[in-house]
Amino acid sequence: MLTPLLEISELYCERDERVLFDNLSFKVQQGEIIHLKGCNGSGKTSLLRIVCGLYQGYEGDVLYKGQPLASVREQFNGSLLYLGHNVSVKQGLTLTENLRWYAKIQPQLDEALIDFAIEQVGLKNYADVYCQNLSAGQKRRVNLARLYMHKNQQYQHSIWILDEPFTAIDVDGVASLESKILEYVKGGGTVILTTHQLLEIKEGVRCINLDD
Amino acid sequence: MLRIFWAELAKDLLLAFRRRGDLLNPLLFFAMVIALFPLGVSPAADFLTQLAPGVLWVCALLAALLSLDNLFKSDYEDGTLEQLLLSSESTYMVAIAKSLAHWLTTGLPLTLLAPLFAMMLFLPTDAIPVLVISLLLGTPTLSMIGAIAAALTVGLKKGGMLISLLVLPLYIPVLIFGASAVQASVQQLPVNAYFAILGAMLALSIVLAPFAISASLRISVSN
Amino acid sequence: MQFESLTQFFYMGGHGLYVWLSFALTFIVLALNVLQPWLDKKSILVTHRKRMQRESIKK
Amino acid sequence: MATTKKQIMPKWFYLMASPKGCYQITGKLLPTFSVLSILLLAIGLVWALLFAPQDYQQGNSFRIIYIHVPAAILAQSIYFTMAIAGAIAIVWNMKVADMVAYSCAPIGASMALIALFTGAIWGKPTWGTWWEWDARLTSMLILLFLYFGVMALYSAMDKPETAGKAAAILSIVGLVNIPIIKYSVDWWNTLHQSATFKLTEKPAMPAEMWLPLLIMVLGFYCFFAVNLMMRLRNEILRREKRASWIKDVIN
Repeated sequence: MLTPLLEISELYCERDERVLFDNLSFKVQQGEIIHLKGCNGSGKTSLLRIVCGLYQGYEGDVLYKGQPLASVREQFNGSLLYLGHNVSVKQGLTLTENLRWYAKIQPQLDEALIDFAIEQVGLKNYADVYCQNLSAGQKRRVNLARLYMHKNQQYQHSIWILDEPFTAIDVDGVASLESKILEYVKGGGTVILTTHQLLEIKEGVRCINLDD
Repeated sequence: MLRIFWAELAKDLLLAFRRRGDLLNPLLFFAMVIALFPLGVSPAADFLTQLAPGVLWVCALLAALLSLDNLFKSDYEDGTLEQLLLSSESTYMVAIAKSLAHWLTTGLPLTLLAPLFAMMLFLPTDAIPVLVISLLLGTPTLSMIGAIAAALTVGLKKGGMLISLLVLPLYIPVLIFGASAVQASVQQLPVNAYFAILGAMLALSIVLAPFAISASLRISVSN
Repeated sequence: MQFESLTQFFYMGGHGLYVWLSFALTFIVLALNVLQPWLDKKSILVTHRKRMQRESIKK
Repeated sequence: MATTKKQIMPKWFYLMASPKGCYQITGKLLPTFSVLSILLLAIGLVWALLFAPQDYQQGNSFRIIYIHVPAAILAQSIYFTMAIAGAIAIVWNMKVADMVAYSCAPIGASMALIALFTGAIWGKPTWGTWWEWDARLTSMLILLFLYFGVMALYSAMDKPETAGKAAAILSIVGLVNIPIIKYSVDWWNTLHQSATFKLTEKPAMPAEMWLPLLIMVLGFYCFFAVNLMMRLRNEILRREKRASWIKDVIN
């Protein structure tokens, strides 16, 4: 069988005197949707940050296409979109400026798709508003807009790591995001996400429960 | 590679421009501390002339130092720093871009204002160009070195005081050669050697500091 | 032997104060350097024992 | 990654690299070095204070050299050790090296402190002032500041792993700067001619003067080794609390 896109093996991680995972191992194949479940504080976010290579306080291996993450960081980063807890938008910049900046620092994003993305997340009328004037949910959606800017032909081997993508988003927002995720996965993309709501999407979804 | 450099530089400068008010603070600090010396020590012209090179350099150094704290803070707090580290482009360039932005918004204005305060401290006019050049060569080095400390302390609640503690010993060579250059020109001595050394230190810091900065940023984010 | 008598030894040709002061300070600093980790080790062991007791109770 | 390293370094290196192995080895070495350091320091002390001849210029105050110089040497070489250990800790992300660096900082700081104290005290009879902005003392003062910076950074961060890495980077940056600092301070010193006559700069010391000095230096090095091992073992105990072998140590 082909080498998995991502492989987490014998992961051990403790934070402030608590063991989060002890020898946690799982593989992620291309085109899968991994749904991390677990109660608050079960280490979902920490796991996502470890997989991204943002958090280093762990033991064990994270392999991307069979290579340790540190050794293929550039290639991995080039195929990764991470949506963290932070809104990750600059208050002092307008919505469009924020997205243009993202398109510049993350080559897998397409600058031409900015307007389309803004429309998709339903912020059409806010394109030139400073982000400090947006609501929490709207800021969240600015960050989500990056998903709609992902270059279409480059879904292969690429990964979305989404930490609670559905929080502070209204119903139709959720629907459109889910359909986007579905399209992405159909195109060969891979998604790892955490969420407390149950997904509409069923096929290709694998749940991993961190509680047990 | 350069793409992220320009993007980051443009972003920081734009943000700085939108909060113009903050740009004044280091300059005002510079001015006030300069004013303290005649008040605190003595307004005698010949005495101030003697004092001027050191005082001007120390004040410029402190002013640059105080603005370091915010160099990475906001990016760290709103999460854009994570996104920068997750870019496939080189973090090295990000480090240089941020330090350069810091210099353009603090070191350069200070350098341009320095002649004014030099006058107030009775620095001989023919020494003023030397002062400006020495600051031009020296302050970027301060920004590069300072960025390392800023990156190391960005994750901490109360990094402010700590930064000065970490960075001041490293500033000493720049201070010595910068101030000595001005001193030398006051005494009508050749200054090229000083400029050469300041230039060398600048080159060294530009080449090496970004490695330390990007490594520090990864560590701070991982905290 | 450089000194005829003990008093001379302590007097150090007028430099006694400086010599003895510096040697004393050095000794103090070195002693503290040994003492601190020594005490540290004791406290670490105590805390570990406490922790293990707690964990054994849990099980 | 470990597999790729295996070929590069000798076997003992990996034994030392594992906290457990390191703890055991240092446990074996500790007694020997303790005895050695006590012996050397005792001999050196007696020799320096009783038998070494006094200096024709400085008289008996010259005997301060027998602690000032070793402390100064140690302060510098400990910083070097710390930075190298830090570099290893970062490049190979090796726990023990990180702990070594951490344990070096306070020892080095106290050595720098001793060097400064003794230098100042020595200054009184030779220069007539407690403090002279002499190049050596000044760069030693800056070195002390560098140590304080590293220690402050350690204590400011709550997670030992992160703190270790951060302080390691700082110490490496410091190491790169030390030569520059030294050079600049020397130059600054010659610029403002202050101390006409430098401490410890002697024309060809006779053997009965430098032999005890040599012994003292060796003694100080052994003391450093002992102290480092003590602190290192503590650090291992503190951080490896989850490891199974720790339980045997505790009981």
